[in-house]
Amino acid sequence: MSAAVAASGVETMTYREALRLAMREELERDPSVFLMGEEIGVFQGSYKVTAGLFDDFGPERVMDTPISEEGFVGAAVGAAMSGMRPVVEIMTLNFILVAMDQVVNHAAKVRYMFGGQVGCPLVIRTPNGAGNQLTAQHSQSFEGWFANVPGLKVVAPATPADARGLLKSAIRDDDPVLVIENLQLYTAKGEVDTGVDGAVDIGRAVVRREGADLTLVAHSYAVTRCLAVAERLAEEGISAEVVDLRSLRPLDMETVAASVAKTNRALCVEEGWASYGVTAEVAARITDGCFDDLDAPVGRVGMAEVPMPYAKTLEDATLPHEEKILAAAKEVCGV
Amino acid sequence: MSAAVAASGVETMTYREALRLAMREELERDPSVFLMGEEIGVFQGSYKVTAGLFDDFGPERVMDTPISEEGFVGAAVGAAMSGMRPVVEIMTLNFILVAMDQVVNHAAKVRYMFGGQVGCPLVIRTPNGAGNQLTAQHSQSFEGWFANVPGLKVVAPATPADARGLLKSAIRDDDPVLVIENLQLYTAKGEVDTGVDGAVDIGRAVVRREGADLTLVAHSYAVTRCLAVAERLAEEGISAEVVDLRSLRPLDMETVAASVAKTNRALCVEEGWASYGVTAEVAARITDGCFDDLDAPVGRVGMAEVPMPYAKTLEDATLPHEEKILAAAKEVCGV
Amino acid sequence: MTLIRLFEQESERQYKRARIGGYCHLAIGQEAATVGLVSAMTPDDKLLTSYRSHGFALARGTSAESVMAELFGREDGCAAGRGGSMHLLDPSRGYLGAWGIVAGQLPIATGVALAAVKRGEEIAVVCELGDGAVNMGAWHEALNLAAIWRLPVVFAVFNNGYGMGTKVEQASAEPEVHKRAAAFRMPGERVDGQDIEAVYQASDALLTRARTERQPAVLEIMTYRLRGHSVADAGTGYRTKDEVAEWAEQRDPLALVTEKLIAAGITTEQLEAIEREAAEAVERSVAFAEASPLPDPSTLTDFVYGDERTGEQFSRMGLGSPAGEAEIVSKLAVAA
Amino acid sequence: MTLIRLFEQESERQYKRARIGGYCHLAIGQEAATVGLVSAMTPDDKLLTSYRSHGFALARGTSAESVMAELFGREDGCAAGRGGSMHLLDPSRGYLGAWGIVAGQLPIATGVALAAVKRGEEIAVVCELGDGAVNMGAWHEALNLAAIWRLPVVFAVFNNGYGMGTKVEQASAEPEVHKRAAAFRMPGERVDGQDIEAVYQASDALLTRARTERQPAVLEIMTYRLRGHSVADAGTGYRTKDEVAEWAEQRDPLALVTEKLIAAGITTEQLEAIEREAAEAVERSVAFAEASPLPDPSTLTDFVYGDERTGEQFSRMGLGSPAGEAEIVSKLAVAA
Ligand SMILES: Cc1ncc(C[n+]2csc(CCOP(=O)(O)OP(=O)(O)O)c2C)c(N)n1
Ligand SMILES: Cc1ncc(C[n+]2csc(CCOP(=O)(O)OP(=O)(O)O)c2C)c(N)n1
Ligand SMILES: [Mg+2]
Ligand SMILES: [Mg+2]
Repeated sequence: MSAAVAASGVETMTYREALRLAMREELERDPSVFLMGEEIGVFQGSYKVTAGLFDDFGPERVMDTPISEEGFVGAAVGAAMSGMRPVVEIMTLNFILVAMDQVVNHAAKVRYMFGGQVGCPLVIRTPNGAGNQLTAQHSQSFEGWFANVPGLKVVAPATPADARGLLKSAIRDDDPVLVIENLQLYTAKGEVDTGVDGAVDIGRAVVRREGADLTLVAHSYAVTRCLAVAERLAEEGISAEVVDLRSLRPLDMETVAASVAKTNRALCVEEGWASYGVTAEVAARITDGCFDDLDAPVGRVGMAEVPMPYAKTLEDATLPHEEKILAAAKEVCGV
Repeated sequence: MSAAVAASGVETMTYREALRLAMREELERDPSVFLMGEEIGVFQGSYKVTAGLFDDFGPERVMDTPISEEGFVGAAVGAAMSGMRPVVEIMTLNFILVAMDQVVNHAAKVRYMFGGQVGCPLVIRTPNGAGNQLTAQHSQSFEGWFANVPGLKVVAPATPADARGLLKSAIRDDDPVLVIENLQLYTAKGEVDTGVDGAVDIGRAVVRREGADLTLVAHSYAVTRCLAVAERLAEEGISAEVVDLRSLRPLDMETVAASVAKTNRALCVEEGWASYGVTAEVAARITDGCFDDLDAPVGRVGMAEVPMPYAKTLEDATLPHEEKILAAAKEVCGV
Repeated sequence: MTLIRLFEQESERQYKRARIGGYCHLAIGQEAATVGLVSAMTPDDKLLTSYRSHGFALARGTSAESVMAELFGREDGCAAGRGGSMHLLDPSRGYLGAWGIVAGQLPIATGVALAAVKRGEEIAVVCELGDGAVNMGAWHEALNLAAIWRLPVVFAVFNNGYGMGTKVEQASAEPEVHKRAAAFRMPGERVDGQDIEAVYQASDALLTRARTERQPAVLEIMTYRLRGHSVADAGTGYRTKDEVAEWAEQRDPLALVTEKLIAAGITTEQLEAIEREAAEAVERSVAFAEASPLPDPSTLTDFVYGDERTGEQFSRMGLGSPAGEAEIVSKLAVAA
Repeated sequence: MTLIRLFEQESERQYKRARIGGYCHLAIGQEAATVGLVSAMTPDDKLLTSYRSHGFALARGTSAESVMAELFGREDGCAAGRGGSMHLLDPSRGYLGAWGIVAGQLPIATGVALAAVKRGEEIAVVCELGDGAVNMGAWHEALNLAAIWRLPVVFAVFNNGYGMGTKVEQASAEPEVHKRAAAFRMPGERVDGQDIEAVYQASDALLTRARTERQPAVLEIMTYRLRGHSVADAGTGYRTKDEVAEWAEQRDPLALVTEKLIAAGITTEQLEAIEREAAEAVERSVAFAEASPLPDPSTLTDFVYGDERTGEQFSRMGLGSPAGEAEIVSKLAVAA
């Protein structure tokens, strides 16, 4: 780190490092914060997101758990009800299925069902996504299910700065927040201003790239795909705006609608299956909120609707690759 | 049962009785069919759907299980992989959350991930819905989550005839099928032709009422609400067509689109939370498939986006009551 | 115990009068188990239970008024009318709630104990569950966590012989449920739940070890529900009349404790006074509940979220939202 | 055992050459446990395992060719290239699959046994799992069901000391895992997994009881993985070099069995022949896998559904479907 960089505070770091920084900063700031999860301590994290934290904060603040997602997510709910701020890592989103009852029937209900007398300031962070031949049981993105549940908030950062900023906000939030990370993004690099607190408000989408002809709406790794597609569209004379949702519940429709009002066309992209996925909600709302602005139906792209196959040829055909997005974008633009 | 009725074969029965009839007929037809679930035997079913079957078919065909949804849904997957046809009752949809991993990570994946060598002809039947002051942990309708999963099929009958017919088709299907029943519908009456086999094809929506000005699209109990609303709209001079989806995955968009092409307006209704719910997908597809036909944005109505409260006043305010649907229908019609 | 018995009987009546709705699970027959266990708790100890909860709230000292008002779904209910019979609570008395998903409260209780340990509080957490709940995976995961982390939780299994219509022996491969504690190298004991003194003593011993040694444990309390599973169940399809009659006549905890008290010298006047007081409390509770307002629909979105920034967070969501929901979303913005 | 060892070593090499992708969990060090257990199975017995699966397929007689082709993601793989390393299977040999969710295969194995019982088949089901899996709720629910329904399942816990980087003692409140069987009144035994004869004998006894008496059981097989958790893990961050060296030098199952065979009179020539044959089989498997075609993208939607009516069922879904998906949906229609 050069002196100049240190002075301005802006550093280039990976998404993974940014998450780690957020946890480090929050562990230091608030003694009620602690981390829980499988292999996050001695093993330094299955995807090394928590690397170094166990050594620095010790086993009380960085708790290794047995393989018992239902048990320790529930334990985190109880700790959160008691005023602690647990940050739980689920190794990948796929494994949250065994803890679904604790998330949906318990964490999301605590405050309401008990008449507002107890809260549940719980964070669950977990990566979704596919692309490393991890196959059917390890390549899913069903974050939209949680966005369907009142009582939960769901954020999905697409950049290192947002990874740090949204995780910080999630930890400070008094309600249960799911932070959806992404396996492909862990190594993505970006600028993070370590000189400032950097918390990013939950519920605010952001325009990542300005454009005039078409709005690409996405979250998480799909934003990266859309930015690349926007470059290629530019080569073909189509100016695409890219909106990064950042938060799925709440969903910032104002930013999306403002963009579509300008471009009159929209394509929604996600890593998961599109049917009954996140893009369904976004597309439905765009069409409602921007009915008179739209020059064409809102397009949608997601992962092919199959359980993820292993063979590289098939996995490639399943992922929402740039080619597919590009083709869909052109279709929406009528070219 | 009068002689005349017996001859024609058409009987009036409840939705509950129709489900029971389907199970009885399938148990008789195919020795590989058996039922599993909590309290479905000696207790005659928590909602009495299986009443009498234990007495007639015995404990091998009608198996009472401990409270272990994850365990017995998984056992059903194993039995189905071995060529049996288990029909599992989950007491209410809310409790499937503890068995989610077996449904989504296992049942839905078996055939694909093993290269087509083993199938999983499993049926899970379970009621969704609310309205009896059962509160936050017992009043949910998240069937759309399953409709998001390739490998699963999801049906949701709205009438006794469909309850029998779709359950029969589900039991005979070689793939895992979720049959979403509904607590309010159990006592609903309708005609069932017991003189014919009565299986209803999966993947076919049906027009329940013809109309010219507006299409109401719904599934399960929301269809009943929509039919009542259509009556009231008629009084006000609005002719509403009601489409009963019957199946969520696959989704019969052709029938929906044909209706909207005629009426040029659509309102989608569901019992669950609308944001990221079933209506999101249906509305998004209508707007895409019928873009040039639509005279107004597609409307959506669901349960208010709160965990279900206990107090009758609040529960009433939460349910997608006719008043709300009526108001939304008028809005879509611009009156 | 008398208060609980009379309160439950009144609940049954009010349910039939449709003043109480939803599911309503009575604990008639289980009063000694409930009171014996709760009496062993200190004021700082925490309690989590299943949906069969009325007795726990009363035993912990929550007023009959606020419990009855909750059953009536009123604003002055202990859960502000949002929870109903299955979701009572009283944080001021450490009652962290009654829960409706079988065994769902177990991991949560473990976490409550974890938080206490992290803060160095010397308390015990009591987690009640039914005999049916011991076959859920959550039981296994929660007990294992409690054991490896040495968390001060006493898992109190109310073995009333049945989970709905299913006998313990049918559902649990180890019907002597307390023996399952051994799978976690945890002490497990069984006690006669109709004997309030025995329950108190066993509870006291285990709770003390929990507080002082952080030793989790299982206490299996043998009891019986004299009514059906819930008010909707007659409770006759799966057990014999004789069986119920035998428990009612020979093992009614209220009769048993009365006998003991008489033997110990309590007078008929004193007994009558207790009964009268309890009856009056129950009567007052109904009057209170009736007088308490029904929650106003305008408060529907209160408590969905608690963070003060929620309003701002949701303020941009309204656009294009499902019909009827735009309104809700904007109210969410205001409520939080 | 030699075949498995050489196959695993080759897999490691091929993974580093990027011919194999995804997660790849090697069982080097666990060969005696694998072979001893599988040898006790009859042809009709069924087998379900975790993702650490290569050895099981080979031990069950599945050809090295079709296993290597699966790891390469080829059309001739035992799961047609759709499953990869974690999802091998061979229904013709009763291998009902390797599964990737920890403990997910346990309830399923129970159901396989249930189906056999319903059909009156006298078979046993072997369900392998790791020591880490015994803390999942699915363990508890599956064992309880197997016990109350008397299902012929032997739960074979491969206790290799670690679940990823977590020691058994850290994760399981009862580190002598077989003792957990008692919570279900089920027999539980522990055996030295580096001693192939001991494993065979213990397995044979329990599998026989399963077949003849429908007696489920837990067999804890003490073993060690000499490599990391998966090829991506060096396996050094959480255990000492000395520990690994000690197992490698003194408890390598291959060395131990070789010693025994030599003592029993096997000649060096015979041993070399075994080794040569295995090496050739592995070599052939790589050649076979390389020659096998990659699945064609046009087959992407094969096997999502199997019912022949699926095509008709999905034929009306295409309209208004997400971009790119209309195509998939119409192919689904054709594929089924
Ligand atoms: C996961 C789940 N499955 C099923 C139910 C429905 N259910 C409610 S109470 C109950 C029986 C519980 O029996 P037990 O644990 O013995 O408690 P008791 O009612 O006897 O007090 C069942 C099956 C539920 N609430 N949660
Ligand atoms: C429910 C679930 N949680 C976490 C994981 C990630 N994971 C894969 S293997 C593993 C360790 C399992 O250890 P063990 O059961 O001892 O088996 P071993 O790898 O030692 O053979 C973990 C945590 C998973 N696959 N499923
Ligand atoms: Mg009970
Ligand atoms: Mg292990």
